[in-house]
Amino acid sequence: MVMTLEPPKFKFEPATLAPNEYKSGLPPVWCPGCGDYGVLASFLRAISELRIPREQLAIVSGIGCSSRFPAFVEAYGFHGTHGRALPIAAGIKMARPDLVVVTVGGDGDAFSIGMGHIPHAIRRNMDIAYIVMDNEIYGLTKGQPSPTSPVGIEKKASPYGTVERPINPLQLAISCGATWVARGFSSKPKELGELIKAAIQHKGFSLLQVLSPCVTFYDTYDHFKSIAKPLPAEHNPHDRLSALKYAMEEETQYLGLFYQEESATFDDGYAAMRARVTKPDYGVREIMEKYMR
Amino acid sequence: MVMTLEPPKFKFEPATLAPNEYKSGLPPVWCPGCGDYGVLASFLRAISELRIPREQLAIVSGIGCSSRFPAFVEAYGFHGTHGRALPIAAGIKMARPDLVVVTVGGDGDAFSIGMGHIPHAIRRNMDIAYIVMDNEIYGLTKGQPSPTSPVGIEKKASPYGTVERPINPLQLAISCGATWVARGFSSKPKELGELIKAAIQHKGFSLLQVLSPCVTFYDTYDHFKSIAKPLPAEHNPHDRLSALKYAMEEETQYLGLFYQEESATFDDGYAAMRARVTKPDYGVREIMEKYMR
Amino acid sequence: MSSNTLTVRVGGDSAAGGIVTTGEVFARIAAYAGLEVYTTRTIPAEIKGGHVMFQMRIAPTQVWSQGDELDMLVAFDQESIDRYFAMVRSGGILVYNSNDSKPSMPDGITQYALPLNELAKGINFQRGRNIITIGALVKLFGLSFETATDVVERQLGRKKELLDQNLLALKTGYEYVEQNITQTAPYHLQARAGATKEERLVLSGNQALSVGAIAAGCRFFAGYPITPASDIMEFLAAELPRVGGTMIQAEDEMAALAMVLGAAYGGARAMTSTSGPGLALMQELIGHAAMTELPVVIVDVQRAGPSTGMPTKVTQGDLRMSVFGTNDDAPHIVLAPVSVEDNFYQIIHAFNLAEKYQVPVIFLSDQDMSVRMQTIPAFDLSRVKLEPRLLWDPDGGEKYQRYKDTPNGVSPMSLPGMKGGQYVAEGLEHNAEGEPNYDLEWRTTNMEKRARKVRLAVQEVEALKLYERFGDPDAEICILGWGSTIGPVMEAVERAQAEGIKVAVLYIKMIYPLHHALIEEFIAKRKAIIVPELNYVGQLARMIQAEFWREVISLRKFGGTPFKTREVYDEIMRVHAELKKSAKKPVAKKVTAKKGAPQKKARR
Amino acid sequence: MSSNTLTVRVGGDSAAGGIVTTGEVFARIAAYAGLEVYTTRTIPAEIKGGHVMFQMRIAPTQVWSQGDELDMLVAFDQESIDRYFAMVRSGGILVYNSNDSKPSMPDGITQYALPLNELAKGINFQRGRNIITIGALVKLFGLSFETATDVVERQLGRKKELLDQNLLALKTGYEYVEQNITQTAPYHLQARAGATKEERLVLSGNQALSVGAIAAGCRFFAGYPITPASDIMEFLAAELPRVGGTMIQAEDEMAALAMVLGAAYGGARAMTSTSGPGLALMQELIGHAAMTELPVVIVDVQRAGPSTGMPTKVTQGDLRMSVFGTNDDAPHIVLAPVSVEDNFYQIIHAFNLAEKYQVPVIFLSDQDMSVRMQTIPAFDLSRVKLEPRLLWDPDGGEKYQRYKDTPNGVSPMSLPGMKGGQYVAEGLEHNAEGEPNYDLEWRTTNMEKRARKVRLAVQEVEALKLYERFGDPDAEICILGWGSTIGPVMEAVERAQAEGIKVAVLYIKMIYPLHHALIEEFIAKRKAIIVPELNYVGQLARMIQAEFWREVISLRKFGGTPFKTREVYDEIMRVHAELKKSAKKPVAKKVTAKKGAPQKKARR
Ligand SMILES: Cc1ncc(C[n+]2csc(CCOP(=O)(O)OP(=O)(O)O)c2C)c(N)n1
Ligand SMILES: Cc1ncc(C[n+]2csc(CCOP(=O)(O)OP(=O)(O)O)c2C)c(N)n1
Ligand code: SF4
Ligand code: SF4
Ligand SMILES: [Mg+2]
Ligand SMILES: [Mg+2]
Repeated sequence: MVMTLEPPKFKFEPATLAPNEYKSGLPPVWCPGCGDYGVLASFLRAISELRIPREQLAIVSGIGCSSRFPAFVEAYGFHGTHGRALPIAAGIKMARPDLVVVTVGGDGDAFSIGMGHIPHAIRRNMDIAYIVMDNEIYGLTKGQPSPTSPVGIEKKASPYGTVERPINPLQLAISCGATWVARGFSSKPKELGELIKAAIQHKGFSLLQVLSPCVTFYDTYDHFKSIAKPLPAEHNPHDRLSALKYAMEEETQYLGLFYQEESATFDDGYAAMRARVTKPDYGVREIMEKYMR
Repeated sequence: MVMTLEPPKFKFEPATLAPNEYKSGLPPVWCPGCGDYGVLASFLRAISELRIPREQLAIVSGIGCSSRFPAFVEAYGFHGTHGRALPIAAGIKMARPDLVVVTVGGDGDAFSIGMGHIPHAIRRNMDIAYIVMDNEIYGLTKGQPSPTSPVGIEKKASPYGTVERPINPLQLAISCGATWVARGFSSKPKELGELIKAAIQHKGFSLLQVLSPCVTFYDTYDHFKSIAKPLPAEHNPHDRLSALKYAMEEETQYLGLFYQEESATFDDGYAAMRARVTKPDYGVREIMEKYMR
Repeated sequence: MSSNTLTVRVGGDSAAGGIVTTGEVFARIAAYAGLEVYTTRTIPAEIKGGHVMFQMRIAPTQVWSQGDELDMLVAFDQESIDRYFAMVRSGGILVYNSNDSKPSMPDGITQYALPLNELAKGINFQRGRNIITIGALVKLFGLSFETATDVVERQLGRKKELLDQNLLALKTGYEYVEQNITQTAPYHLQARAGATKEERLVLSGNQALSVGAIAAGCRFFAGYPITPASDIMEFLAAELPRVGGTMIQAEDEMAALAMVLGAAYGGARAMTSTSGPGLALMQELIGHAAMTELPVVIVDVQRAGPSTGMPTKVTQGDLRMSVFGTNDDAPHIVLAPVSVEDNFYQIIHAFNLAEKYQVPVIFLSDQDMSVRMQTIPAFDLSRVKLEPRLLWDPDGGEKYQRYKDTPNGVSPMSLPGMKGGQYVAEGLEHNAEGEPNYDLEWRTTNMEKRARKVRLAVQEVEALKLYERFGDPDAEICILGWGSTIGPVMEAVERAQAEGIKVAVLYIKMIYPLHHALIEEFIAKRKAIIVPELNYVGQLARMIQAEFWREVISLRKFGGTPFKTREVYDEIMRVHAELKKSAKKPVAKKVTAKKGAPQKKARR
Repeated sequence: MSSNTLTVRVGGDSAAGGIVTTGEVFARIAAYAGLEVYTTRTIPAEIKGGHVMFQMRIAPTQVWSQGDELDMLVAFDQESIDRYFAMVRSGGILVYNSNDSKPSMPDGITQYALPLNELAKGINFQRGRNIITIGALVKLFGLSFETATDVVERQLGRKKELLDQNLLALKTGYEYVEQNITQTAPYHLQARAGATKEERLVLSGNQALSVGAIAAGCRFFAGYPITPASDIMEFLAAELPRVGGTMIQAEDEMAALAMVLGAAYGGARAMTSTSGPGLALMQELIGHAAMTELPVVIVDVQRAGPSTGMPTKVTQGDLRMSVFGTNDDAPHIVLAPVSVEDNFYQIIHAFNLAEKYQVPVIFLSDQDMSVRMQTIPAFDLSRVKLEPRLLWDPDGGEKYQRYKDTPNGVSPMSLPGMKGGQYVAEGLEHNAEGEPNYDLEWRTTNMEKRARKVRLAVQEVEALKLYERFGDPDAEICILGWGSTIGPVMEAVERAQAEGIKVAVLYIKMIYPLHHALIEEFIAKRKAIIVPELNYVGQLARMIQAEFWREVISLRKFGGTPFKTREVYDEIMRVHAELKKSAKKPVAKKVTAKKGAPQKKARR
């Protein structure tokens, strides 16, 4: 079978698969107890409930423990280079708006080497769900501080404690104009599953930060459990200043949907423009003729 | 003259030089009318008033029309690669905390290819003043949209108008935790000069966005003039939410100091740590001995 | 005038405006009149203002280089006279702005004063000096005023008011010459009979490449602006959505290539374009594309480095980075077109090879051919054949294995959307399923599979004729080259052959992998192999020496400008003379690393 | 036992814990007892859990490779027996966990059961199996229990409670052997007389490099974590502030190198370290450092690619990227150490050359030598000489010109703070003052100046003895290599010479520029040149063939593990046999691009 100029048009039927049937069969390589197991379980449940056909789903990651994620799901996957998950996902989405595109990865991949791509994914409002498994550490490279590590963290790469303050990913995303921003916790699988569902369903770019402890290099289970709290009921996720306020809070790590807004996606805008300018019977010949003397 | 292991210790005396005496003698290559002339003039005045010795000043830039800036000032300069001005400046500052380090460049250099470095410069609170000459366009490459271009801008690279929304650099900086954030306008040289002075004097990372029109590829003089207004007197630059509120405003581009806070710089923290761990009579021999069987 | 080609240079300060427009519009007028045109220009280091020049060569039949001497110099200011006067041939012409300069000419040069500032003032159109000049040139060249009017309308007709001013300026210049310069048209070039009826294009290499990309089925482009590649992005910004495609300006080069990888994974024929500094940033992802076996096309319009270097000047110095720039051995293909026209056909090959072999293809254009406007024959669209990507057959019954080993190394690919075709594009070493796996068997299988594909791609050199061969097949002297230097080489060889000195020429378009048999056979019996190229160390020369163990004469130029015909011609003559002296010994100098300095003759 | 070196491998699942600790602690015990140790290990692809092995070779005199066969296998589980049993030499020993596996051994292998799980349970210390094993090994090797106790205290003594448990475990293992294994110590290695009094270090290549950097005056380091380079960063994080320096973890590799450029500009001796993917990302800035003539050191601990590849496995495949990876011709220096010890001395040279010639120096270590723990002689600090940077003399009276041309191309540099020394470090082509300038004279001057510096740096090969030469100088067979393959080569050559087969060896440490005379002279009269290296295409082999036009035998291995002594030895023997057969003809195969597949023998 060979491809013609453009990828074939696919028709997708809602799937009826149990979460387990979305497992790839490759057992995760994570350490026993790693938070990422919880994220994976919630994710499998979410896509099962959303009835996403396995072949319609594309999961893109960078490099890191968490970025091994795509291999464990029976879906199309892309294990990219460190920090480039978002633009790879954007390329897939632009070429194939018919797909459900999810980007996954760690805090280092996202907020250190990949930081430059986040404000741009946000301002384009690409219809991509980005799940960042934030363990506040570099897991795969064995425990260096990440941009979300607390100030003063003592690791081999910072034996006397760090001087840099952590970034606040939610605040950053909200003030860059993200249209969907939330925080989950790998130890709250039910809530997390719902957030993942909502992130995928949101039309536009969604950033879901998941507290997902690294038991091996920075075990924050107890800490996260003690500071994680659902967002108060009175918080209105359409109120940006309220979202910012709760995001700023550092003593408490609020869980839930911080902010949401409906806004045209890149696809919406670009497709509309394309529809406007596409000409019938226009092709290479016509383009060439413009340069005919 | 050769260097010993470490750069010599310098003693700097306050200079008594007129703004003109800080000119390098190389005439700027900018188009007549370019906003960057105004920034340069204000800058020369500011450093003259601050009495910074020419040899104590290091000006670092990336690539772009605005990034040609260092060549026009009689100071130490570094014309880096596109987008890397901030980490180069950080390297200079860390190696030489005795210097006054200023980073300059354009909106493309800063917020497109250089975006990944901004939140990190901010969270380290390096004592660097960053002056971004924002013309909402790529000048040097002849007029492509930049991350601050308004949505719908029609340029050769976006003949049917862009779909992406602009980023808001001030909001981004404030929510990343920047300790000094302001906006100036090249056509308000007096105010701009004062802001530049304050940016340099601020201990920590300061971001100064300067509206600086590109007359050749995107002449926004009239537009900027019509929407630029000083921040209202009641704004308290120590009030972060107020700063965010005024930064969010897009119809009006407020000018002045949005936010300021005193906070330990990277140098403060690192130097204190270094002082704590430095041991007398400690050197290679002692390090090696740890590995002696 | 006896010569059948004319070289005209227009120089001035770009701040004063319009030098390039003058050149381009006049070139078009000549083209519309049925003549062949070849242009070059410098771009000032300054952002606006600064000296610029535009040169065009005009002839009844296609020209291949910028020419050596000037037949005519049109100087908007004294600086242009100072810079270029020495290049005007004896018997040539100087047209100067008599409101700016007062040249005192030596014998043998005809000069024409044009009081440009006054004429512009007279029609109350200060910025009209360039169009006035065009009017004057049209008359001096005996071209039709109607054609000129026509072109000005097409090129500058966007705003009615401005158009009227421009037409008036054109007339002013034309009439000034008519009334004040009594000599008849000094340069009257007669178009070939029927020439105006041929389908011919006036365009630049970047434009030819862009049209070719669309013809090649490119429907996704992500890029980041950089001189001299930006106008590919800009071209595609306008045209891709019109044919249903997508162009996006990314936040940097890494994002651009990452997007292209994603799009290729999704099934699109996808491309990015950049120049040296951008290609350097892309190396990590190029290796990733090689590892994941994704078909992507990466255009590098080479500009002089190192580092930021001289962005508006030409180099052929990215050859080695293109071949060797990734970490560890990541096989991929490197192609290079030789001319404006060739950009069209070669970029189609680039896409086809990328898709057929599922590899990244780096496409090495250069600043010279990218910006140069030229007349060329209309593209033969019947020659466009699209090589499709080998897709997995979901009905084959087998469990899908993305990286299944095959005799030619190419594995059928599934596309998202195909049921059962799920896999992970994997940058780690992997097994046939794409699962991370470092076992020695898989490692060996995959390293060989990836290398085999690229090795086999060599067969395309013959299948697609990825080379040009001309000159005398039996010559003792040969020239082996790549890229845009072919133009001056063609002319120099013609000149030499006219004097009875035989030269054989081979230009290769697949730079990596090299077609050994083709080159071996070509150089086998030569007494001298000249390898001309625009870089400091002689990158192709060294590669040829490395692979064939034949000493070559590395003719290098690294100042940022293309070869002149004369420079190549002189080298041929020098080699010829030496050959005659030492009748038997082959004439060559080995380019050794020790002696990294370029040979004297290349230091121009 | 007759052999005077012993090779012991410990295998198990890393999730079960402690395999690497077992190895490292035992290696240290041996070292403390005055023996020489050489270790290797694999790192699992899994993050935690997954099979790992640790191998050590122990001898009274320094050993140079990991060895071929195993004298002893310590298997924590059945998988380890399955994987490695075939490697145990006849007459060797298997120690196995009798609570996990029940091997049925062939003749000629002695086996010792250790009921590890039970023993651990017995002392109520589940995770103590590794220390129990160490205790058992100490007894089996006839090492002193006191030394063992001492080492355990030093290595694992952080927490009192845990230490007590560990000491109990040690005793448990020791006594189990004492009581249950009646044979006397099967391997008793006698340390050389006075050995324990010599100053010897136990450390890895990355550690040696880090100590060397500090000795070289490095006071600024910026890095980004990447396997297997991260521990250089971590080492310097601990030590640099203690000596008044600065280490910062940057946000990515581009930022890391950018910071290093800034620090070097400010006057610091500055370094970064990374591995393949990171070096790919740094290429643009490497070109910038070459253009601005900044002294920086860039360490690349090579790991198997392409792309993410096999991060925990070795390659020597970044040679070409290191030399050719920048856009256009950007001359710089590439160095490579050959051993753990050599990392110390060569990194000092790297800093000195960077400072002396004001160029970026790429330093190519590799995964194998970077993680391997080894006993080596204490560093001779009296050999450390620091080459200072040539600074501008502010009292010289001249206006400062940063890029002033000089006979050797090196221009005196000013540092911020020096009055009158202001200049711009300029990535555009420039004049002597550093002002952007594309004029042909400046272009020519500067291209040659930058190239000249690097060309002249070749002289350092002799001045600093940047090579190793050994074996028989008159041998017909020679080995020309680079990097960590020197270990197995030394041993293979010794073995061959012991059998009367002469081999000459040259290891070069300056990979670029190449010292032509040295190599030329070395290979001139040989009948066979073997170039062993750990990559797919034979990168050094091709470079040698390219420069010297001599066919070489490219002995390649690209599976991610170092050469075994036997693999090199076998090749020597094969070549020797062929030489004998075809008495006169030189034995060689040219590595051609056409035939990119590795030779069979390298496919291990
Ligand atoms: C270009 C490049 N630089 C560095 C690395 C090494 N590296 C791999 S994963 C990683 C960080 C992992 O941290 P994070 O993204 O937080 O993921 P986690 O392992 O914690 O889930 C790094 C630095 C790399 N693979 N590529
Ligand atoms: C790696 C790399 N990519 C692209 C470029 C081309 N380039 C030079 S300047 C520039 C953008 C300039 O825009 P901005 O930073 O806003 O500066 P301005 O010219 O508007 O002052 C670009 C894309 C480059 N020099 N290097
Ligand atoms: S190292 Fe940490 S993040 Fe990685 S798999 Fe283990 S627990 Fe998870
Ligand atoms: S192009 Fe625009 S930004 Fe650049 S110098 Fe001219 S006016 Fe200024
Ligand atoms: Mg993490
Ligand atoms: Mg700009």
